[in-house]
Amino acid sequence: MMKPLSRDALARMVALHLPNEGFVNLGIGAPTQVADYLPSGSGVMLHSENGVLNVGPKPPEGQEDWDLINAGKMPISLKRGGSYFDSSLSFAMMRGGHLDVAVLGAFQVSREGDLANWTTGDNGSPPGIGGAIDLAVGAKSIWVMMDHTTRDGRPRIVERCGYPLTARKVVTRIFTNLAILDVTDNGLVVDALLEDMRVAELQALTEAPLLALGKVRTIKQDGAVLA
Amino acid sequence: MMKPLSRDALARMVALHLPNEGFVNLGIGAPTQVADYLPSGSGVMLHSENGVLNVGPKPPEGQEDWDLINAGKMPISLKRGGSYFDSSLSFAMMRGGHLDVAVLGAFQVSREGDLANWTTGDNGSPPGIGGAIDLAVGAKSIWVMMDHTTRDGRPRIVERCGYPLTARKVVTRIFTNLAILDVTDNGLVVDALLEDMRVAELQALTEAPLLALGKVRTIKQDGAVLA
Amino acid sequence: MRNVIVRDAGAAVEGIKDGHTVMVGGFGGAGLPKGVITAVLDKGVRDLVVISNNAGSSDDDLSLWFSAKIVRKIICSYPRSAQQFAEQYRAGTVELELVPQGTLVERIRAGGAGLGGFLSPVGVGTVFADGKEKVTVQGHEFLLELPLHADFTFIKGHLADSLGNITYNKSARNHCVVMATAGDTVAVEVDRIVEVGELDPENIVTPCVFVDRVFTRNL
Amino acid sequence: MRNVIVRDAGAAVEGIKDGHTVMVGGFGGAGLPKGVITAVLDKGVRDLVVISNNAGSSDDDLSLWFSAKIVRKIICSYPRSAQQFAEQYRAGTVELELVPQGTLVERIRAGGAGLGGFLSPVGVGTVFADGKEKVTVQGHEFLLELPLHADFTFIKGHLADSLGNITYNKSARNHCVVMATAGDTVAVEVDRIVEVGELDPENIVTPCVFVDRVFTRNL
Repeated sequence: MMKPLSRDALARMVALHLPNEGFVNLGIGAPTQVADYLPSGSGVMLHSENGVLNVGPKPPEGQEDWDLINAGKMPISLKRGGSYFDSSLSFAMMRGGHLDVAVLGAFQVSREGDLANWTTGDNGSPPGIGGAIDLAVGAKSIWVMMDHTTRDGRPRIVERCGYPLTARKVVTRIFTNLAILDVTDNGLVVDALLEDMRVAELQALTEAPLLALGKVRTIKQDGAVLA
Repeated sequence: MMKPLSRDALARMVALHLPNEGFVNLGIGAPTQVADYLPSGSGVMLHSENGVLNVGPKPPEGQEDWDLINAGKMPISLKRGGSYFDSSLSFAMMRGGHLDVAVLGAFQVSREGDLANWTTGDNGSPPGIGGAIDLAVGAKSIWVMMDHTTRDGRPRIVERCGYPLTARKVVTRIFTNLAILDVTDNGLVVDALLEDMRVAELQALTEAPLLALGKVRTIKQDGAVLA
Repeated sequence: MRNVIVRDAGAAVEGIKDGHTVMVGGFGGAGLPKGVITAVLDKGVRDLVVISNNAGSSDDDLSLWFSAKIVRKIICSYPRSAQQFAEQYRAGTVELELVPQGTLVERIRAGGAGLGGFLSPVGVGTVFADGKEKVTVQGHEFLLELPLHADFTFIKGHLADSLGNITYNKSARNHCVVMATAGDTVAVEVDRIVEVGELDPENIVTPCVFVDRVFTRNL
Repeated sequence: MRNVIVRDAGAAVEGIKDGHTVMVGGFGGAGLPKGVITAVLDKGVRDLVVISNNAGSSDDDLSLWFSAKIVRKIICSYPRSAQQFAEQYRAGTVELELVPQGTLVERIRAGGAGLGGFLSPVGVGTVFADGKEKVTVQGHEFLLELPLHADFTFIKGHLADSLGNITYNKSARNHCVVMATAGDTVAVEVDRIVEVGELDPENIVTPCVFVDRVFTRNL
């Protein structure tokens, strides 16, 4: 069997699925990397919760402006046609359903699309919620991007989330290093699977039951997906 | 007895009482005229509900810009240091208590400071409320400016308003063509009275009881007030 | 690249249907997208619910919609000096929902910002409290006001680029800025269209994410 | 004419008292008024309630206030990478009210705009719903969120005039713009002070009515 997708390949796979000319928010952490793989000419406009629309790439070293950062507090640039605004307008965009897709990391996703991505409830460390919860409630489509299992091999796609919820029934699509799943009223449908992997193998790594209704597309090692 | 103050003299009297460097909204109708009598150097900044701060005088004929109007939809100008903003921020200023004084017209004011200034309930004509009610609730001080009685001599300063209310217990000061009254917890206190007029004469034109506790100041025909 | 520029006002109102809710920007004539007034008439739609500050007072504004009897209901704050509306109102052929101006704007903002409503101190103890839920918070009484949203929003901007970024002219911002956030389809009439990149990112008032169509008027 | 310029950060925080509620702008370092951090420390106040997006993560931000143990409670959305805060938090010497970021901003806006609260869909069905009133409107469940207000607001702007009109730099607007509306005393640290009239009235983000004090940092 092929190796699971690398972080880069997973980011590329997500990037290739974003709708042309869509307004997209990339969550902090791994989703931020999706920006590096947007096809030129896709026209995707990236939103940053701290008040930036049409986010551009990281500036060259030495040219960082620490008044121009993303939600992960890293320096960014602004593309032509971009704009700045305050947080109240930024969250109105998010909560008000004005963004097409939010790509979020997650600890767990349930069969019904419940999302747990803000805390594992570990004691001691102060928890942080930030803006992920506003996105999860407001964006038209919520995509999760994560490893299919935990480091020690336990499923992250579960019947019911064990970790504290971010939002109920919001995730519409799950991109993992093994597969792409659609969250439907009937359950989790396998849209694409790593080349050479079988649905039964994926099921063994997934707590929630999977459906393979139609043709399952093939994920190549570089994150490209073949029909 | 002296004649009641003219419209101009009443506007002047109000203008002379506005706090230096205060942020002030002048309601549509007669209050708008107060702007013409602000002492130079008063530093008063006028707010217009449709999104203008630091309103200047009417522009010369032929130089009107119909994108720059006041709440009465008449052309204005902008003073140096003025700004434009949208209605949501404008009403946040009003309702949020950021304006020092709103000067409003009224049909009736009650002893407790209830304000009736949006409709006489006449049948047939569609009613209009506009932004007066937001000001009445939000500005730090609500001043009413009106004739002391109706055209046919009935009191406008009453025990209880007969007309539909704009807001309860909000008016702090009443400027009329005969007197200045303060709305206090003890009742209506006569602060100033037209020269040669007696409190008893004013009371005869006023339904709510008047108090003349301290020294009553003297209103001159031109709207100046002497201690 | 995204390009939201459409040919004319007719294209800007394409898709409007009988019974739609329509927001129209403007305070008096400032911010009023006059080009769409006749374009909507030309579509032959009726039974519209209109959300706007005023109800028209001249021969190139909402008065035309009342004359043509295509409005079933108007939600507005100040329908004075509105002769055509007043005639329909007296005849009982149009419904009026009178809303204090600040509450009107805030309800539109709530609609655009995904809020379920808000608590306002405005209208407590008046006829504007009739039929509304009262909520007491920390000893103060408020009215629960509900969001407004529209099928179409028509507003007037000053400059636009082809992405749909908008600036406004002076006091013409008024209700347009929040209305731009609260329509399923948002069409903006502007004075001039500029190249992408010409608008200073600091000075764009309505970011393009809110805007679906932009047009200039054929004068 | 109104002139809100004060000498330095010390003058900008004058009047702050034990137990005060203080809003501090910024998302990370952008929009953070660094000059007031030490100025507040110098006043020797304690038991502050702080409202800010973060809880400090370097040696020139809110971390200093936690090190000095002058904060009783923080209301924020993302107190991660905040070592000094985390130590106090683990020791139980500081209280945390964790608020989703959009809800935090909206609560501040409500405080500045004179609203009694708002209904938010954010947090329904999660621990963020605990202890909050649930309100169902048209079949949807919302949480009633209450306004936030402060005794002092400290934010960072870019340019200011002596009247108190403010612009911001790029993404440094963040929470500063709403915080400017919600403090009894609003003090703004800016990069530069310009003449009245130099700021384009179309591009002023915070009109002077909200601003009480302006200062530039002695660098």
